[in-house]
Amino acid sequence: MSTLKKFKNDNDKDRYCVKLPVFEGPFDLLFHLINKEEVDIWEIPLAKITEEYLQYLQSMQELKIDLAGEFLVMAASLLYLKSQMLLPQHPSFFPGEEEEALFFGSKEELVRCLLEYKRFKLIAINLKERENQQKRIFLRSPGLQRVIIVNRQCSLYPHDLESLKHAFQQLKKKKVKRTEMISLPEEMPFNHKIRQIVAILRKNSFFKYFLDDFLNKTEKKEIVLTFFVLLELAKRGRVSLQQQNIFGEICVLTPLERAKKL
Amino acid sequence: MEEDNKSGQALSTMAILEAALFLSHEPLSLEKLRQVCETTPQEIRDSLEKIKEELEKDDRGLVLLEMPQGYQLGTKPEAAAYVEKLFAEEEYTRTSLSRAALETLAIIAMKQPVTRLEIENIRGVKADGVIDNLLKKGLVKVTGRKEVLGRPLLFGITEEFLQYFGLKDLAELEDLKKIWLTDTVFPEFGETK
Amino acid sequence: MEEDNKSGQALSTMAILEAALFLSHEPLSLEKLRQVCETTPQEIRDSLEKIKEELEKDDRGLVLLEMPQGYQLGTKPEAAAYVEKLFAEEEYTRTSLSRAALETLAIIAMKQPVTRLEIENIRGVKADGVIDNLLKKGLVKVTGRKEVLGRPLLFGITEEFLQYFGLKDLAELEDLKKIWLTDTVFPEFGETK
Repeated sequence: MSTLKKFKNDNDKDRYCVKLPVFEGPFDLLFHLINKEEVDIWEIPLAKITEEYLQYLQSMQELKIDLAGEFLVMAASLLYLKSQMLLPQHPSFFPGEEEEALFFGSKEELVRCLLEYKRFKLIAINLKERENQQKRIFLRSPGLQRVIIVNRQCSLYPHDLESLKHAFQQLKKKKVKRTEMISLPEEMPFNHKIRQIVAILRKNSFFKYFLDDFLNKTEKKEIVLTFFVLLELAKRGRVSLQQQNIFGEICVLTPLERAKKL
Repeated sequence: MEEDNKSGQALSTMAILEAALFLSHEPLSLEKLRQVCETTPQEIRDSLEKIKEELEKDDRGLVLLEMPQGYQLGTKPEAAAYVEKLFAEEEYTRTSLSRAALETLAIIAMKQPVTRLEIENIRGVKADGVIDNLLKKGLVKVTGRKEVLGRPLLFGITEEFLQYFGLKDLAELEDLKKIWLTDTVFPEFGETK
Repeated sequence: MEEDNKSGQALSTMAILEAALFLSHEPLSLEKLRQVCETTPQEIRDSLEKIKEELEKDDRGLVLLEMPQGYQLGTKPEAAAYVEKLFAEEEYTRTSLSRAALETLAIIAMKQPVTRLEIENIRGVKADGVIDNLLKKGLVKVTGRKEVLGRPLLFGITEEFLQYFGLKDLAELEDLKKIWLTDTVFPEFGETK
């Protein structure tokens, strides 16, 4: 599939690659040629292989494929070996310098290089197989959902559902009572209420109350009255009202020294 | 897709389902699972049932969750205290919803679609902050505008709302609504702090 | 940590391990698993072994991967063709390494630490481009410099190399070296393109 896609939008070079075997360098090509001969690596018919190698290079050039310099170095190396074998009595006309530019200086060296290359190729094949296998194993990707999964599984949510149910119930109550009009008596027993609350504040040694402590009454009038009294006390500086955060609890604080004075 | 890929021995539907549910970070619908497994909805359902049974065993640490959008694997609630250690504090410590948020949610769930003003009228306090927060949390969404003066936004609950409260579907939410109708004595609302 | 959290019936180590491995998207070390499960390394190892066995059953779709950094769950290779459908094509199409890259990696893995020139001498071609690419992919790293003329860089493989090829540890890599010693007929290298 991927080959097809490539074929469509790539240039000539890649199209030729589809037709011709691709070689990963001169050793790769050489190996391919030796393999075709089905001979033991030690018995390479050097003359024949060299000829085939050169033929291949030629066909590549005809197809106007840029050849990496290494392929030419290999050609030179092979030709050098061939010449050496034709003139065995002259091991080297240009000892040293010439050989350094080549891949190998003797047939033994060539075989050694090929064997070493072959081993790495085998390991590369093994790695390829492993890669194929690994690619078919899918792992979980890091996902944002992860945290939610954990949380949802925590024992927290039934609690939340309970809370929601309570919220329903509470709202139901609120809903019914909300629109009710409360009429207060013209004469509010204000002073009586103040004394009552001051008495509570005095009696206890606490200096912090919650508004709910006072408003925890059944009668609506009572609640309104208490609320007004607390506001009055706050105005007079007898208590201070504090709310830490929006919708938070409202605290009724009595400064210690003032509490005594009351 | 690629038929040639399916080499090797065939896996059972149960195995494929496990693999698919394992990989997915979101619920998979029956239809999606059917596409993945290339089998009948009936076999999917049967296999899911078997998986569910298998997961009940003591040696398994997962549960199969049935959610409005489909099926998803999660860890057993009993494992929470252990697996929490895998995550950095701030990642898993979840703040419970505030009382204000719960009340607002309750109103939206019961009366959806509902405007901000309607919520405020019931709760008797401003609701903008709370609603913003719920929108951010994804528990609530804008469903449209009410065709009255000012065209106020209408709010409704999301699928995540159901998921968050462990509700399987809207039918389960309807059950909750019955609380609205029952006339039980109002129990003191537990402090969330 | 928080003792009070661990309410409910106790889960088996196997179950906790499954939950932990399910949640993690990276390998978990034995030490990490020990912390999570609050038990001995031996029991962790035994339980992991049992999980591995269980996963071999036909009705299971997962595998337990042993990686240099620890343990991780993955889907069975046979499930690949099915679960692929869960992802958009571009998401799962992982490009394979080129033959050049594989050959270079083979040399680096076998002969590390090794210089670029040594690699080039074996393959008979320039290696800079390939090595750069492997460095970028994190499969190869610079391990130092060879104390010869020019002080060339030395290259070695990374933990990601082991993970990429599904090798548990360096010992498994050593097993690969045995290919050096066998003298099988050279098999034709399959076309990668």
